[in-house]
Amino acid sequence: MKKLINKPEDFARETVEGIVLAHPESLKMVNGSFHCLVRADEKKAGKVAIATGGGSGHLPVFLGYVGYGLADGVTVGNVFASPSAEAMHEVDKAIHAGAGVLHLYGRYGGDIMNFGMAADLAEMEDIEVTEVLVTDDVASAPKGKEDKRRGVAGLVFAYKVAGAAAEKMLSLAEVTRIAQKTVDHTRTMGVALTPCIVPEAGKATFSIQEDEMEIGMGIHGEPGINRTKLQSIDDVVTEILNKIIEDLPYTSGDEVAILVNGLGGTPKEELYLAYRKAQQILTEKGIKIHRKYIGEYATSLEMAGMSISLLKLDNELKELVDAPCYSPFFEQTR
Amino acid sequence: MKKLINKPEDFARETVEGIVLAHPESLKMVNGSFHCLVRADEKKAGKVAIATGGGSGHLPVFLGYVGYGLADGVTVGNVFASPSAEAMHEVDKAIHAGAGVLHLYGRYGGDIMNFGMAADLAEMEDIEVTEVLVTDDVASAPKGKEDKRRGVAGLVFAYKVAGAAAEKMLSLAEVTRIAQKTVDHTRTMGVALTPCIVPEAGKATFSIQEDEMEIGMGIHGEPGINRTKLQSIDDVVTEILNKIIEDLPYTSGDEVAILVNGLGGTPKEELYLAYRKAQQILTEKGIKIHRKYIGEYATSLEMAGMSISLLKLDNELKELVDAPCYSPFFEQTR
Amino acid sequence: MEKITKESLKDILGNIVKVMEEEKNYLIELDSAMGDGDLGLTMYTGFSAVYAEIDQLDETDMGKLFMKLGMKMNSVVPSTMGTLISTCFVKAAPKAKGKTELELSDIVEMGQAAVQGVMDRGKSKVGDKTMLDALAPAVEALSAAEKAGQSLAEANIAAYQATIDGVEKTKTMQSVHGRAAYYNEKSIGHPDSGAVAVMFIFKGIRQSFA
Amino acid sequence: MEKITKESLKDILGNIVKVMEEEKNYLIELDSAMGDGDLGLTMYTGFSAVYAEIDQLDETDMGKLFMKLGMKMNSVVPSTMGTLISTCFVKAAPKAKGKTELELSDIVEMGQAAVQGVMDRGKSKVGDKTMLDALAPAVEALSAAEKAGQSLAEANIAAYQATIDGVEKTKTMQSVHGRAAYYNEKSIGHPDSGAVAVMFIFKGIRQSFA
Ligand SMILES: Nc1ncnc2c1ncn2[C@@H]1O[C@H](COP(=O)(O)OP(=O)(O)O)[C@@H](O)[C@H]1O
Ligand SMILES: Nc1ncnc2c1ncn2[C@@H]1O[C@H](COP(=O)(O)OP(=O)(O)O)[C@@H](O)[C@H]1O
Ligand SMILES: [Mg+2]
Ligand SMILES: [Mg+2]
Ligand SMILES: [Mg+2]
Ligand SMILES: [Mg+2]
Repeated sequence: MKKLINKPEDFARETVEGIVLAHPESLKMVNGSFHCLVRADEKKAGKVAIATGGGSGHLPVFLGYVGYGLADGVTVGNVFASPSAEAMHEVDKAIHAGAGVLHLYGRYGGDIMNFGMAADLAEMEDIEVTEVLVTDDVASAPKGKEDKRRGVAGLVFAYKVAGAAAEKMLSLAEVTRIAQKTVDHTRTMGVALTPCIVPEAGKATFSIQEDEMEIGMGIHGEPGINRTKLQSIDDVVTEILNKIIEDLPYTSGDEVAILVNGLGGTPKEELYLAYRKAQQILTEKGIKIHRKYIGEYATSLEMAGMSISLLKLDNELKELVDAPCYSPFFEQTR
Repeated sequence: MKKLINKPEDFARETVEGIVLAHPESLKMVNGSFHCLVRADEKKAGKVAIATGGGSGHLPVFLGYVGYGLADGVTVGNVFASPSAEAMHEVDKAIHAGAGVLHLYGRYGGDIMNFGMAADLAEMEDIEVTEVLVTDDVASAPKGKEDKRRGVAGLVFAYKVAGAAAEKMLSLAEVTRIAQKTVDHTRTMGVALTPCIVPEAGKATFSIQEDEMEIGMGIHGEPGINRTKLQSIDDVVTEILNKIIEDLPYTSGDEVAILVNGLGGTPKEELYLAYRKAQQILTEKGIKIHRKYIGEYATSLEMAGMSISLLKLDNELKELVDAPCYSPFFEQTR
Repeated sequence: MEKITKESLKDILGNIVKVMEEEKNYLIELDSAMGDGDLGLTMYTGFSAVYAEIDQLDETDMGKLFMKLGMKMNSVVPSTMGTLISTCFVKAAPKAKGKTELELSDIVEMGQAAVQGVMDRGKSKVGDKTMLDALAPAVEALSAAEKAGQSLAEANIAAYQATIDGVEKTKTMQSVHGRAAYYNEKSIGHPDSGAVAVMFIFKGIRQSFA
Repeated sequence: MEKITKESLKDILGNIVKVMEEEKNYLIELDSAMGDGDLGLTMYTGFSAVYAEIDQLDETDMGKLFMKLGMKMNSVVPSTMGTLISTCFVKAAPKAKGKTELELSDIVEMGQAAVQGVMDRGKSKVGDKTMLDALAPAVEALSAAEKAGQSLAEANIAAYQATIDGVEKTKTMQSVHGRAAYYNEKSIGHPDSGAVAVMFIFKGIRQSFA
């Protein structure tokens, strides 16, 4: 296990400590617990609060999306493991500003259980909670079972749009509707070339040959839809982008935001090779790129690979996706 | 060679194509050559132009630092290989706005030769050219031979500061002085855990055991100063930061900018572990962190490892390092 | 013992910890095949924490005790199974409220509330190849034993046997929840690891009555 | 041949290309030990490009020809050696300006300008374990041959021999420039790969006079 870490069992905590030391003007812990982080600025009374959370090991997901025009609080678990309902509840209480809390997170078993329990706890304290699960990974369940899909990089669109909606002081019902609409308009598919190593496990999340790749592999190493010989990036992008496009479907005349996301170990150069081909394909199909994100937005430690996400925009979503936002990990100014 | 690419010989060109397709409002080619990129916005008459360049494979270095408050043009070589003097000359001509050109780049053999030749070519066209070589890598030559050192992540400070100085409409002599002062105040040291693979070479730049790391390894795999068993991040940071601090030296009462830089394959989590320890050490030594950069700022494809750079600030440098800047790869707003 | 007190609850938890310690590696192995391999650790860690916690609590009201132990379990091991076991404690708690001793009839009620809690929380049902396929038959066995006027010891022997049978049945099922569901048909043939964990819980309980 | 024309220059370049093709792998190996291993490819590619370019140029003025070929070399292979060889062409060019044929005396002057150009560009001198340690003695040999009234062919035989001796001497030196300098004392024992490349250039030239 080739990692620059201290004790594996301290990895998640020390990472968060480093982040809070680096960005005290943006993020603070609740009750000194590294599991519970919220925006460091004053909360705005009457603004819908957005809570997210999940396992560590996916930076900037999840805590990197806490900030202005994004989420308000995050619960941080150990690597690839859900945080507890109790910790989620602490975050909910800390960010609640009288207008309710939206639980916005990726659809994974442990997280669903815990956010569910946290919602029960919130109810006892008369905090209104709604929930939107991000389910963008086309590879994780067939069409018709969209609600059984996992949440991957499409989370970023959900944070961006819902966060902007909340910043506009829309109601909980409205922010929830818009978040769900964003999820409904988002599709992602990825490819993995190498596994990653969870520090405490000390071994690779899956094994794969030196000349193989897996289309649709999950960000924790969940099985994908197709393991093949390594292909050219043009072929990979063609395959995954077509799967994405057919699934929603995205059609000629649509405007989209695109996210070309690196999983951690893949150089930025390769992400731009992917963007190059994606733009060619979308242009050919008459789909217009309104906004693009290219970089590491949702990772799996040092896993090599990348994903492409599309968000179909209408006027409402366009305005929200274009709104400014700021966190130490994700700033949008233009 | 596990990479998401097309033909290895097309790698550098296609990467730049992807970047220019993605960011046409920021970057454009000169004469349609992917080797020559300049700011896409109108040039400001009388502003000193800053030209940089070097091999591909280090994104965001070099082309990612072309933008407002940064460099004005860049010449892009093949992976880890200098671009040609002729291409540099094309960039110089394109960015020259009547106030001369500063060649600002990392000290590597091929680049020195070519920027030298480009300076000769510029002289023939009555374009005044000065040169500042970034030489921040403490591991690459002993104290006393600072001018023989390689340029690594410290490039980023040089771009940031010199770019801000040029944007203030200072003279070529002033911008050059300030760039050199920035270099003189910057020290970097890194550690590598894994090699990277140059696409056209198809094999690792060096070999290293699964349980080893190399302190001071160069970004192209140049030998470092110490190959040891893998150590904890706290120990690694202690070792490299002390070497940096002693070299300048940085002393109690100093204010610094710090850059914790990932080499490509290292997860952001580990960079924050490094920052955590670095901040502890600096605080103990009475060195104040005025500004911090944590992320991938100068990489070597998929190489795992990281570096720490310090820039000692005085009032002049502080103002310039704090100035806003914008490129698609590097934005500073606060 | 015909009633469960705080003391005997502690004894039961201690036995569960022992079983989980013995079976840790087996559970890890099982969960690795179709999941992330944490189950052995989470069950051992979670029950150890709960076992340690019970001494820290002055509480004698069994309802409040169950509630607190459940929250403890979740905060220590918030994995799927950790949270579901925690849910069992939390949902069972109201049925024990105000009591310092629990009879078989209380336990049956608590078990039924736990099963319902898991079904609600997991949006799952018997036959989905989950821990429910061990838990639900075990609670039914307890209920049948109560109706038949059996002792607590006899009831727990029957419950443990029911989990063994339940685990066996999961081998023929296809996973539709959790990570194992990603494997679709490939999950058939393997027992569900959550069901196996439930079987070990009942093995621990049963040992307290041996 | 006692004079070098555009025709014979093309012939010489063709021979250099041939030698570089033969020695490509050897140069790669040499440069890999203390450098990045590109030298075999850059020398072969660079001279091939220059060889192809000469046919594209209407130019008959040898000075302008050398200038253009030098810029071509640099634009195709802007590595250290590519740029230094390019520098040789570019710096030698003014000495050939206005001429369509070059005599040994012209070639000596061009060689001296090239050596000076490399020293200026590389901030290096003889003894630093670089290509200069082959190039400078070769130019001296040409100069000595000229003074001794020898033929162009004899001069080039002497120059080639001087590069062989020069390469030999680099084995005892320590690198202070380029990537090899990172290896400090470890560079002693190996010949300098740039010097070896220069030797192959003179081998190619020499073959044109065989
Ligand atoms: N929706 C659900 N309802 C009931 N039980 C479930 C559900 N999802 C998963 N489980 C149970 O949880 C077990 C896995 O637990 P665990 O290893 O903690 O999951 P994870 O590590 O994925 O969080 C499964 O074997 C199954 O018995
Ligand atoms: N400053 C210098 N002056 C003269 N020759 C140099 C200098 N630096 C390097 N060289 C020559 O260049 C050779 C390496 O060339 P090359 O492989 O093209 O370098 P790189 O691949 O590092 O750009 C060395 O063997 C040496 O002969
Ligand atoms: Mg598991
Ligand atoms: Mg788990
Ligand atoms: Mg070389
Ligand atoms: Mg080279």
